[in-house]
Amino acid sequence: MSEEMDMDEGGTVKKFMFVNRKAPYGTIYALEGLEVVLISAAFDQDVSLAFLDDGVYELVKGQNTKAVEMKNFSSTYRALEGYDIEKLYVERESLEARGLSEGDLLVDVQILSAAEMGEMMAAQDVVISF
Amino acid sequence: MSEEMDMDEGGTVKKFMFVNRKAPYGTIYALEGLEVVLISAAFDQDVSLAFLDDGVYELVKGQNTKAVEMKNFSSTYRALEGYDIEKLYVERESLEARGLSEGDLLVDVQILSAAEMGEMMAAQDVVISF
Amino acid sequence: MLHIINKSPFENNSLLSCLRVASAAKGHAILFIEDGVYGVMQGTAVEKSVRDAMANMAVYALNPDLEARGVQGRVMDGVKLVDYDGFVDLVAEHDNVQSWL
Amino acid sequence: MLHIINKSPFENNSLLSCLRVASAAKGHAILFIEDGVYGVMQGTAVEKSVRDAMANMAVYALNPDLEARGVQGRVMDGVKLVDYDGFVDLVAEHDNVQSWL
Amino acid sequence: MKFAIMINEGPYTHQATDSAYLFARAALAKGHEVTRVFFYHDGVNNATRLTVPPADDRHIVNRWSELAKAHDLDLVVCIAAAQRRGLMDENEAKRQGKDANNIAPGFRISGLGQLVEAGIQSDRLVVFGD
Amino acid sequence: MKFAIMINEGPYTHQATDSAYLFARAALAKGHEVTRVFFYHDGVNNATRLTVPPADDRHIVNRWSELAKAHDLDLVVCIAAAQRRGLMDENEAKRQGKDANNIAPGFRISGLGQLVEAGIQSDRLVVFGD
Repeated sequence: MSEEMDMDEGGTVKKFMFVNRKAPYGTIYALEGLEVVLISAAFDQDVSLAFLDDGVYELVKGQNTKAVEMKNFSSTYRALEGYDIEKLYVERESLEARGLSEGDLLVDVQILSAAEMGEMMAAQDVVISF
Repeated sequence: MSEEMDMDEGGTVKKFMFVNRKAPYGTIYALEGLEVVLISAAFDQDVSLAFLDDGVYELVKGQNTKAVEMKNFSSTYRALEGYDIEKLYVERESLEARGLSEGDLLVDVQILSAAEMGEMMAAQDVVISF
Repeated sequence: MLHIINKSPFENNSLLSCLRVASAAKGHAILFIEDGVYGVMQGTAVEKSVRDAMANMAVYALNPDLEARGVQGRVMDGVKLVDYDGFVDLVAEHDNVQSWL
Repeated sequence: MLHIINKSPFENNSLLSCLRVASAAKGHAILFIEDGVYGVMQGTAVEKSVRDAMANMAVYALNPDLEARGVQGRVMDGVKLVDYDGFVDLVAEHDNVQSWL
Repeated sequence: MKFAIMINEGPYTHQATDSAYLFARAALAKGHEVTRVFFYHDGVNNATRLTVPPADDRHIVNRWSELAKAHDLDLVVCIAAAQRRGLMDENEAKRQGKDANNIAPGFRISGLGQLVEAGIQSDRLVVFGD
Repeated sequence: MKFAIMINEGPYTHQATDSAYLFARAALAKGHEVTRVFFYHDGVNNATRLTVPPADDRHIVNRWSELAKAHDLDLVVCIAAAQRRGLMDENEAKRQGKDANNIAPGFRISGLGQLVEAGIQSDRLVVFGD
């Protein structure tokens, strides 16, 4: 049912931010959120992803879902670059509270302070959270 | 479809505790939890209810759901006595963190400390949470 | 920017995360709805955090949700109450909206 | 009594509530499953609370959930890892079970 | 002004769909346009015609259908989320070889692109979820 | 030992039903008895035969049906919770005047008393939810 719309919106380019604040696997929000992100790539908008709170766990290396018998979708974050989705922002305070650092993450990200994250959000046209 | 079971279980009486930790209206857990409690009254078991964390909000007086167009089920807590469900335990720490006191509640309850609540839980045969 | 908080701050971290991110700068507002409205009550463990944030942020709460929960008489000073009409106006007046789910 | 925690302690208050209620007395154990397993990682903001509770409580975590989340190498000392078989055994060994939903 | 609405939770379980409905109704009454309501995650469960809520409670699904009819609203149910959860229209049931379908009047099933499109074409996108 | 299981969340959305399934399978493999699996709240959504999950993912509903068949499990769906959410079997559809039904093989619809009964008749009741 991939009746995608006409991609030409008269050249409108909006700033879309997808806000990820939930851990993977415990609930489906991270997985289904990623599905929206991938679709958004087809619309030639200015797309960014924010990871804060438990959303930073989505990016942790070494996920292995064999024993829980669920689909491991963590490699999809690595594929985002191929869709020209390269603005991945991670909040520093969220990493620190969880004992994580940039080296624990499976993709290159830009680390922002809480205040910088707030400015980034305020500069968006559309903020979608899951 | 009220094919209720045979109520006579050879005289088995178990201690059932229903644990309420969620606020009313934002989610349905409090309302559907109460429906289980009412049914349990038919089984002649030793039933008690624990209210802690946001579950204490279920018992706050003066709920008026007219403008949200939802069903106000708070009066059902008052009806529990008629079902011989009289053991209602509320944790003191949960009330205090929310700026509430016993006088704000719409039914008579027994106030327990956190440690007393823990002992009460440990003494149960079946603990059902929502 | 309008931030919408719909979860109790005693159960969930979304209010404190929102304040951490948004309260440092001017221009952010918060609207409390659904179970989020417990965050604007007087005398609670989170009252000080919300009061501090009010130095920079406008704070609103959805009155129908306060009434449903029986807490409309316990709202902190300085919190502006709105109904669904006012909710619509707040969304229209701010350039963008974020729900802290 | 076995307490089951299935929510991240950074998002939700259920772990701290469980510890408040259950950690004062002997005889309580905790099993961390699903997103709850983030509660047994080293170096986090909740590590001290969990470590303090371990004075009185046995602490277990479901290894399949740790592995799914890539955090099985970061578990605090003293936490015992179990698989689903071990989960079943824990339920059988304790007189009753409470899930902190 | 043009509003788009995203709903992430199912009926009765979470207040999200109630809040979204009352918001949409108020926006329409004030003369705003609601360009699309997009149902995602468990939000797709709002689109089943098989609910039978208690007689003294609101009928969430019918309420959406009626609002859609009165205001020619576009109620879009995400196909991928719907497939995971067992929501389908007649065409989709045929395609999948299923013997039943359950979509209520006024809802249509389509792709995730419809959400991104709604974000582009509306002045504001408001997310209601958990 | 006799275990009863309660499941409060729907398939894919929350890990609760995955955990419950893997727990039940492990208990059966160890020679324990699973006296009943009771689906409540959004858990009733596990009982629809209309799901079509992605081909590379687990099929949660079928997995329950198959486990029930292999071990003669009693999978009970709460009637009140099912009515609110649009789950019904053929009899219930007739009674309610609905033109479709959606219950999967191996599940049966019954009253809340079945949960209390399961608590009385089993040695342990384990709740999986959100």
